[in-house]
Amino acid sequence: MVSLEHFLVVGAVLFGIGLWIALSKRNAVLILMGIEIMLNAVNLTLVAFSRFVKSDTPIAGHVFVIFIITVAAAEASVALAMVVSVYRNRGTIDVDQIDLLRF
Amino acid sequence: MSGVGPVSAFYVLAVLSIGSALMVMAARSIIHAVLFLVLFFVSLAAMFVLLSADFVAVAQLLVYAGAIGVLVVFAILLTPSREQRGMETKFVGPGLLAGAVVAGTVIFIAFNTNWPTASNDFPSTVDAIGQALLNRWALPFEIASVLLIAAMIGAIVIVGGRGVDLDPGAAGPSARLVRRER
Amino acid sequence: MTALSGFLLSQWYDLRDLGNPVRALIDWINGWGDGTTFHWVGYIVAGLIGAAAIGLFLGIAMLSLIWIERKAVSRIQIRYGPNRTGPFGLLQPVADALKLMQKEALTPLAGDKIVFWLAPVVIFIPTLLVFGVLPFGPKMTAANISVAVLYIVAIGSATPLVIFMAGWSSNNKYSLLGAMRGIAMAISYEIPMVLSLLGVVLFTGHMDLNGIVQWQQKYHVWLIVLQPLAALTYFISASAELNRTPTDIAEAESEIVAGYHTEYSGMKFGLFYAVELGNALAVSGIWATLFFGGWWLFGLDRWIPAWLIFLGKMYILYGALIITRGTLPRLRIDQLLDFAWKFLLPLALVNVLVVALEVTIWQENGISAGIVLPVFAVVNILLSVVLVVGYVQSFGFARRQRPRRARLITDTLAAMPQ
Amino acid sequence: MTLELTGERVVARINELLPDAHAEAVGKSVYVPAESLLAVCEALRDDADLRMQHLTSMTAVDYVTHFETVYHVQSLAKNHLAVLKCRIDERDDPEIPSVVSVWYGAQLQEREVYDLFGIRFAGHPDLRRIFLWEGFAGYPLRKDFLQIAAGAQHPGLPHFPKQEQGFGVLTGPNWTAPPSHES
Amino acid sequence: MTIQTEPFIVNIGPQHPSTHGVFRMRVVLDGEKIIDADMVVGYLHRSLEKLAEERTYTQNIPFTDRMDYLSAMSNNLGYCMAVEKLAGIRVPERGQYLRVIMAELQRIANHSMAIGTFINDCGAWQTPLMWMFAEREKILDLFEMTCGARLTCNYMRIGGVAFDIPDEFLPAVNGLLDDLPRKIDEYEKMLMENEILIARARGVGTIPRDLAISASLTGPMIRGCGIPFDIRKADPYAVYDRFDFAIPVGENGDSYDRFLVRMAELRESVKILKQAVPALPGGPYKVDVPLSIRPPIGDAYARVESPKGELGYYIVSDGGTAPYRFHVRAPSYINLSVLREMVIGASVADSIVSLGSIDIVIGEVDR
Repeated sequence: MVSLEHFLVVGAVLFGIGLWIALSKRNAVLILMGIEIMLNAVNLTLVAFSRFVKSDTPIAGHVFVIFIITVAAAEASVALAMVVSVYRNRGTIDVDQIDLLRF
Repeated sequence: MSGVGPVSAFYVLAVLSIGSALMVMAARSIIHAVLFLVLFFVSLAAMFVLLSADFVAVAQLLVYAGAIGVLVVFAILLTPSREQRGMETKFVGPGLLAGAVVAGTVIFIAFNTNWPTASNDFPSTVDAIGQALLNRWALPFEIASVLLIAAMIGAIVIVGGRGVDLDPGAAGPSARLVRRER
Repeated sequence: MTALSGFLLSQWYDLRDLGNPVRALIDWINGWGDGTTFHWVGYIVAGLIGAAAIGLFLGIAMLSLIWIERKAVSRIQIRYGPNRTGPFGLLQPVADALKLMQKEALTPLAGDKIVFWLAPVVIFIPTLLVFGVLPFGPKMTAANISVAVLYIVAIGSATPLVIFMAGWSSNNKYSLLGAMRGIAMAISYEIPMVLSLLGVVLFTGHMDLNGIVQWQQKYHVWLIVLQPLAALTYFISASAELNRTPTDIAEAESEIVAGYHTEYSGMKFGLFYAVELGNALAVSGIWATLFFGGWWLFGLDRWIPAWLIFLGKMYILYGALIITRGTLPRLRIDQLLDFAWKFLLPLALVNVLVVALEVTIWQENGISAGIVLPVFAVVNILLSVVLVVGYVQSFGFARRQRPRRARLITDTLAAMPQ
Repeated sequence: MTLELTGERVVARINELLPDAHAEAVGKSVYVPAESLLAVCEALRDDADLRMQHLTSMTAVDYVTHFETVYHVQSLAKNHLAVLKCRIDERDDPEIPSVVSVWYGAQLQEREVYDLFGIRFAGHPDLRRIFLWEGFAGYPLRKDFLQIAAGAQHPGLPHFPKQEQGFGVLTGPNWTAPPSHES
Repeated sequence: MTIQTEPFIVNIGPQHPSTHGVFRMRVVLDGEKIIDADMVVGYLHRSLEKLAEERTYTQNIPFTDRMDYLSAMSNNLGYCMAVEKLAGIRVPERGQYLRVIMAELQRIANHSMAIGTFINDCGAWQTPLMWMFAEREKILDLFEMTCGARLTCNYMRIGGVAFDIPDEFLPAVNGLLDDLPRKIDEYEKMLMENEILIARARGVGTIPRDLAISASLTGPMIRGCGIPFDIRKADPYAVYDRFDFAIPVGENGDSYDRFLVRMAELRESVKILKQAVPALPGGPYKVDVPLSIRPPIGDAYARVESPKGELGYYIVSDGGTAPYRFHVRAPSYINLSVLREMVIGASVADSIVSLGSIDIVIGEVDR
């Protein structure tokens, strides 16, 4: 029997992995991939809620996921555009070397 | 959710998605990382099908596996290849710890709250989503479309270095492309 | 006649629905033991039978397509085509397959071996998945999911990535160039394709293919009559996604040797070649279902089995793809992208706009279909003719570039430049 | 009919245009000294009367004692053809000014002559061997190259010259670059 | 700061489907655009000019077939005329007429091959090529009928032609000449108004007029730029001055104009053949010349309008049985001198189309 908790566990683990990747990678594109994984984990939990939790408009979960997908798409394109222009100006996308704001 | 099919499918997909997410972390070359990311997106789409959210599953497949996968590939090709070894920063340990802590708290909360569960299974979500999007959530729908336009134009402006435009001389499909030197 | 049809249409031998024997088999399996313990066996067997049916159909269809394609293209080129192997060259596909199997499949040394080996396998998956959704008969659809049309587009959007895998891992300049071209073109042709399908879905109100076919059956009309613009846009953008000749720049033989599958040899190349045929068959299948009434043929499907009608339409429309392949030269990459963004996209947008307008008129004041459909048909056809001709005139070739014949000079000395 | 100009008519015209270029006529061809070759060609091309705008063919002949480069020049407008020749007495390092600046078409033909005769052309934009590979020693069309007629009747040539080793059997892939480890 | 993407050097190399043989172009790419191109030839270099110095004048005739193997008749004609000019031999009427008929048939066969491969480079799946091969086969059958070989005919001799035409030659030629115009109309209907072909070829590989003259281009290359230079009109050899025909000329010297010129030349050759075949006189077809002829000391330059351009033979004789110097002015080789101007700045696809429009044959380029 698969219930809500199973999906929440999978979502949480995925979110953890996404966070781990985002924090530990040096290449900006890989950080972005980590963020995408985290967003997807959130999508999974939302759909699980809309499937298992009692509410008068269960479809809300789906609509919310649709909005997250559009935002994630927009965010990915802008983020990658920034990565490319950072590379164009700094010559590198190694996150450690892009530290202009650091004191 | 009961029955032998969905249960076995859930476990297979759970292992697949978590495994591919881990492989994105552990992949040697960044191209392998992207391919595992796409595998992750596809396994998540399958998970949505399991939760009988068919429109969301197909949308995820279309947007994530199709568009964002290729977008990341292009980003990798435009950025230098010598850094594609994907070296880690010094936050690998602390990163793992932070991830574990967050996951742990969520799992703790998941098991300790009694969710008012009710198995609402939709035969087909498409028209329900359609109705919802255009009635209750019409405003966020419009804002999302404006956001998409803004993101698209923003991306083009940021990256649009040597744009190409049409040589005014020749009309028609055979117009010569003149690379604009910015 | 009635005796014969009575015999034919009786429950057990109803040839029109191949599902009967399968249904009987699964019921028998589920009946094992005490009736419920072995349901999971039935579940798995049903899944396997569906998959095996599609796999087998696709395998045989590809073999037949290899022969049909080679014979048809050779007819266009006024030559015989394969006629050595077996009667009328019928064993040529088998010969091709055997030749490819026994050829050595090389792997480039510096390439990405795993990804190189994976690409031909993964490229086969989208083709099979699309066939799972196509309605071969009223009850003969492997998976009649409610978002079938969007599902087809989603599966189509996965192929550029596999092309990239093939191009990147063979570590060859030509294939990287071919892969980049393939991706750029596949993405820019995806949007007109989605919009043209949107037009159809908007009009029929169904997103699942069987629903669309039943809609056409209910209103006794083929959708191509009502949606000529959508049909045209879909055909062009789908054949662009497939890398067929007017747009086969991803593997342009004359420019970049063989594009993304330059380094592939042996059965790996065979898979790429077979997938191209499979995709083409899938596209003609979708085209037949959406615009030519799938398995329904104005009532004729009471006698002829529905899946036979659908197969017939699929192969006839595949002929259209063969004709474009046999006759048209290849466009350049920037002309292709111009064509997608400046011709197909506006056309598809206008089509969606017009269809939305028509549907609101029809639904709001509830006019009966008998009157409104012919009117819409005429309006749509006129609109599409005007739009296409108008575009060609304005964006087509300026008069001065219209080619004139070479100028003939008899007195050459006088016409020489000083 | 294309009028094949006689040597005297061309020389007469040259002397009018460039008095100090002492070209001399021999039958239908005009012998021009190497120093004034460029000036003569330029003059012939731009002269309104002869209008030699099209260099049809450019080649060289090895007369054992000396080389001769032959230029067939024609005028499309006037429909006549002239032959310019230039003697080079230098045998081991022949050098002659290149006419690429006058006629762009000479570019490939001069590279071919350099490749097969070894005559270097001063002022040629990109003088490299075109048919043979850089490591090939000797110039095939010279009369003293592998004189087959002297008795060696077998058609196939087992021996190809290699850079330093003079005659030697060239085997396998390393026949282009001279093996660095030996020298 | 501009990102320095390292140049992407691609070998459009010896083994390539559309380089008409072992021709290699080393190309430096910036994305799709070609920044620099360098032509590497010599893969088929047999040094015929050196071999010819060891053989008698008659033994050299088969060499000329192997140079431009798609138009062997014109090659033979050029060489034989050079030796006849050197030795002062007059060819009888019938020999002259047969030479003209064979040369024009060869031009039709060559142009159908050239147009077919050009459109093949534009990407059409061999359909036009196969259509035109149907005609080419008929012509090759005619050659096989007279001189036994389809491609390397070795048909002409010093002082005339090798064999007289068999009896079934004339009906076959007349049959061919009747249905050729209809076939050419069919090609034009198929190819002329094709939007994609115009889009691919118009404005591609354009050569300015003065560069064409200065780069000593000849044949369809120079006629495509609007200069009607054709040796059959400028310096009529054999009996060309007895026929009236026109020289097709293009406007702006791009690949499409060269294609138009070649199509029109098909028609002109048919017009010549229609006048030449009925006027074929009787009498000897060959003056008997000693096999090891010894022409007087001196040099001679004779030239012929081969389908690729002006094919010239410069022969120096030292009175011996073998030519002292045998130089061939190869039109394909010299037409390549504008390749860099056509290719640099164009995309990869355009460079293949402009290379196809030059119509080179590697046997002639490398000799």
